[in-house]
Amino acid sequence: MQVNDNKEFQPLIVAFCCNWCSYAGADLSGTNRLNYPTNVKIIRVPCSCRVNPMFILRAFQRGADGVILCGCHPGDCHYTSGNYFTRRRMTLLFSMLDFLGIERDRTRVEWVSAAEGAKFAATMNEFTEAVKKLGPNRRLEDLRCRKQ
Amino acid sequence: MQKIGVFVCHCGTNIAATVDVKAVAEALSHEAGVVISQEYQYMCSEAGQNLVKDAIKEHGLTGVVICSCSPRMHENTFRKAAAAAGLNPYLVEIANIREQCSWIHKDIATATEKAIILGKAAIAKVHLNTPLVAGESPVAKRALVIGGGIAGIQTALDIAEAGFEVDIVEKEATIGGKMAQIDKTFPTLDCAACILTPKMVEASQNEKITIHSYSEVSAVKGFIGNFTATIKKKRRFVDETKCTGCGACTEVCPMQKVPNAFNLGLNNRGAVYIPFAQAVPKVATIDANYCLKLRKGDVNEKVCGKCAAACTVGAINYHQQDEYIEQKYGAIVVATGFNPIKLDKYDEFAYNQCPDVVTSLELERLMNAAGPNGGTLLRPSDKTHPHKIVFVQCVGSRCDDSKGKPYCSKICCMYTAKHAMLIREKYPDTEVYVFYIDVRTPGKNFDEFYRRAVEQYNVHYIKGMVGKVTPKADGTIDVQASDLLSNEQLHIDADMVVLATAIEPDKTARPLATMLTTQMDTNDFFTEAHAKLRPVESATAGIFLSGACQGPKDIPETVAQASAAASKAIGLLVKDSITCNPCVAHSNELMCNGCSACEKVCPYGAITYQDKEFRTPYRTTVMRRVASVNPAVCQGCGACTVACPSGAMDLNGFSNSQIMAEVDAICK
Amino acid sequence: MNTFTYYPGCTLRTKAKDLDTYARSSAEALGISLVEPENWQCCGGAYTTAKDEIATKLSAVRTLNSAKEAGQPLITVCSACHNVIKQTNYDISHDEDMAAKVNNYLKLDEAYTGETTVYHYLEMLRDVVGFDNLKKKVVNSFKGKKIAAYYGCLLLRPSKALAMDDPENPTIMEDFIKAIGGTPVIYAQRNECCGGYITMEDKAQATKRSAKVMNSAQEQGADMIITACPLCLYNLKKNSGSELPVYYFTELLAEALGVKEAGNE
Amino acid sequence: MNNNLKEQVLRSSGVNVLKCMRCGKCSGTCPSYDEMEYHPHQFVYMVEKGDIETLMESKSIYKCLTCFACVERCPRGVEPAKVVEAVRLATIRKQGNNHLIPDAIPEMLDEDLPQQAIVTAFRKYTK
Repeated sequence: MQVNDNKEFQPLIVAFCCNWCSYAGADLSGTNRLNYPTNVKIIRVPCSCRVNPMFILRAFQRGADGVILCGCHPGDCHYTSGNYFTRRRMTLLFSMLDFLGIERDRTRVEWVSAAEGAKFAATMNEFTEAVKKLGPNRRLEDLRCRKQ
Repeated sequence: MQKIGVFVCHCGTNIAATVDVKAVAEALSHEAGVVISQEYQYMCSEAGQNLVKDAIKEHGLTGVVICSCSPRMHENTFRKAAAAAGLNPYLVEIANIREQCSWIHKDIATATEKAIILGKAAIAKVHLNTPLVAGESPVAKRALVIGGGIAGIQTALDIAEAGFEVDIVEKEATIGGKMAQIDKTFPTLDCAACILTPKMVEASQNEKITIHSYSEVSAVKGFIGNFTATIKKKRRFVDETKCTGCGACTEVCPMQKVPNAFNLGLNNRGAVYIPFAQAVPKVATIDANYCLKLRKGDVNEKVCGKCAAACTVGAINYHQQDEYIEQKYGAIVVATGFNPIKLDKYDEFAYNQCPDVVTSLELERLMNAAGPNGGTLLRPSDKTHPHKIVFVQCVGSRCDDSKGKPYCSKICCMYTAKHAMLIREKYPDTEVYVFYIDVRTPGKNFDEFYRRAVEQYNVHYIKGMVGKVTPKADGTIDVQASDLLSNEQLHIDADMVVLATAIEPDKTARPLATMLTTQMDTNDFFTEAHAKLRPVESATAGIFLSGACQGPKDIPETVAQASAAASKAIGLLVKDSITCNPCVAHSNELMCNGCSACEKVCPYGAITYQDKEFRTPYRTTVMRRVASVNPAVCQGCGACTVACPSGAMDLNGFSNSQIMAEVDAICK
Repeated sequence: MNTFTYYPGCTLRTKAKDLDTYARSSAEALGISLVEPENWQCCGGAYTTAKDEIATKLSAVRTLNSAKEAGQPLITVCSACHNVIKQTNYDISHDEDMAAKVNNYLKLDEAYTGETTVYHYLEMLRDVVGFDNLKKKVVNSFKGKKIAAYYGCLLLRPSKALAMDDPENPTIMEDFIKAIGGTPVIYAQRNECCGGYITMEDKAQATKRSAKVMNSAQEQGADMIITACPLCLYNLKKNSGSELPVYYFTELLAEALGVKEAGNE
Repeated sequence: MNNNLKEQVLRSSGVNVLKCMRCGKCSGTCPSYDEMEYHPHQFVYMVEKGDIETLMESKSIYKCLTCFACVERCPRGVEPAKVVEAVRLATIRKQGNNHLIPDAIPEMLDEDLPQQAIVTAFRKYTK
């Protein structure tokens, strides 16, 4: 993350993708050469329901500017019901982040299937733009963790 | 001390063109624990794999990171290479710098920077990887086939042929399904009964096959190789083991006004019945809704009882109760089939008003030698020969409204051509009209068959749709339709109208899918694991799909799929055990407080609780309730790890600390 | 006592007085109170389906709104009025754009967005009185009479908006006929158009259509036809060339309840 | 092909003509078929092609009974009657194009003709 007067702000974005749908969707956007910014770094998880809200808080603490969580479409979860848990947990987490003063646009849950490479790229472009507009995350970042 | 090897792949120019692979290898070589960092043209090639193997042996590596294509592509390749060199395969991590880096970015500087970060994240993760050993779980050598139509019969025969026990569960009193009701088959015009009934007999005589007719699956538990199903044998008030199928009871039954379901209500049968002459098992069943004795409520009352008196072997048992059987299975094949839709919402075709407006399946019975008219085609209303017959295609198929189905029912074009042809053949004085939107005949000898109906049998095919059917006083039926090619509205004075009714999955399919945790589409057809490459497997391991429960199909396609499903099931049953995914959840007993939060979110029922003794200070012990995960059942989704309030539950291969390490590495 | 806002419509005040008076006397006998709003306007006779037609929908909205203000469900008898008002009510509650335009124009104290429940008189008999209860109050039964119900097009379609009964296999009028002791006659043309307003444009077409309906009913052995629509009654009687008697369903209802004379006073 | 007219008809009718699968059931069920020069399925297809003027000039637009049989029975939910109505409106909204003039009414009256017929005809044929 660089905040530089003569350089455009480049947010750091962590994307958690479930192995069965969204990670495959991300692979598909690569296979189809659909561009999205380098700001997005993907972490593979077996299911979106594996993502502990703690991971998202940790990312913000360590200086991430946005966190996006992608899973299979509701009803299509490889594990039948995992993404329903995700949906509920993230609703709670996001309302807590609201309370902490973290802008709602810094976090997002998106359903991307293995066939939706174009949607994955479009989502990442859009999300990066949205986070760019918000500027750097200062509220939750632990400055002691910042790399000098 | 960790010794980690890093290998960066060029993938020809796929990666190297946008990512400076040398710079990546160089940057990663400075990471903590990295003892060797190399780049190579094609890591997945034999030479590339040898590079990894040699490094493992030479440097005694404790972890390997490959920066290459997606792990969905070659993770297994590199795991095998590591295992060959003596390293636990789960100590290998892949950094995806092709699909998720070089292919989507254009600027070399930023792409290289990102590739380095992804590499660092993989290194951070591999630091925390632990050796994992895939467990094994035994396979029960028995298959369950749900549905006893031609699909279920074929699947069962194939599995039995391979030497495995098979149980067929059929909800009706006989196996045979829809094919038993059909008169002839297209495009060869074989008699359906002549080719089906030998198969039914074969199934009943095969000592590996057990047929549970008049039965339902009421519960299924377990997982691939290890299912437990509960089968409910509904009471038929006849002892199957005693009944000889002589039919004496059906003759004496005084209640002969029961709509004959096998003939789709086109004639009547007795309250005690055998569905048809070739039924398997050939055993009588009493319909409790109509039986004079059973309808009374108290079977001890002296009412009727004629069937029991007529039975020479004492098979009638008015006191019979439902019976439940529990059985273990290694594989389950779903073959629940289809039904024509109800036509209540299509009364512009006067189906409910006029007995001479029939569905195609009803026409099969009307034309069948074993049907209500003994094979002579007569109008249901006045038992006269029809001289003008109108067929209406796509009734309820291809609809974008709440009344019908959005899909093409696939079989109607062909069976309508068959009906038209058979009628013209047998009754040359009959005029036959077919109203169609498109004639769809993709299949071997299918279009030729349809052309024969037109050219040789002079069936009048009219492009257009019937809009209104009005029965008239003289017994004829006014069919009002459009002829799109001559652009006129036609009125045909027909004697009979046949509706090519859309087909839908059987109503029992949805509750069954819930029981089996398999997926269904919005039309209640079972979803295959992969539309092209895994067409007979469901996404749930160990559950296979056979016949029209997966989508509309004709008989040859159904049989082909039935055999394919059988071969998949056999492939599973021949194994003594199956390898389990080692990336499963596990609970730290010392941290677990037994709250049951994890158990409630587990979709597989893999978590159980046990009381365990723990040592406490001062040489005392305490009993605590702790969670334990069955690694053979757990599929590794991780839902429980987040639900666990005490942090006792963690997931192998994707542990809390591993993911957190990745987050930290990315955010540095 | 159940109280409804009662919308008679233009024709019930002029050429179709029978439909109106028998409806009122029967309602009284059934313990239903019908209150006619002041200053009601003609519904326009036909619903304009076009999305860009707002003015033609206003009179129906005024009627709906007067029922809303009275806090009562709205009841109609004439099929055309029912069709127009029910379709308007459906569209205003499903099409936000139309609702906004209508309300901008009307400037009501409170915007109207489809709050009123609209009953056809037959639906009132089915859902409020109940055909079983109606049966108990019948004094002159139509036993032995074979009666053909004529729905026409207006009562049933488009079913999405009208939602009175199954559009292809309706039973409400047949159940009514059974309740007053008659035997319903099912015939295929019962839900086909009689020609309607085309009598103004092309008499021959109206004749063709209504004759088809009458023949279909006659062929199934009907002694009489009942309808809820003045225009259907006109076409079937005047244009069809058939001698089969046609009555308003309310006339049979009033007779069954023994209040026919009261209505004629 | 007149794109403005096509757009107007599509907007005014609210119908998506592309849903049509060309089965012809609308024309099969239409009670006014024989009186029409262009039939319900042709209305849908010609609007899709943008051939609106031909329809506007045809007497067919006055023959539709608005009985909604085609709307109810269309397997694709296309609603042809609404297309006919939109085309008719496009015609009668033009000045001097009223199809029914009040002066012609007295001649048509007979003692039983219900008011409903007159108001409906006005709504259908006149702006």
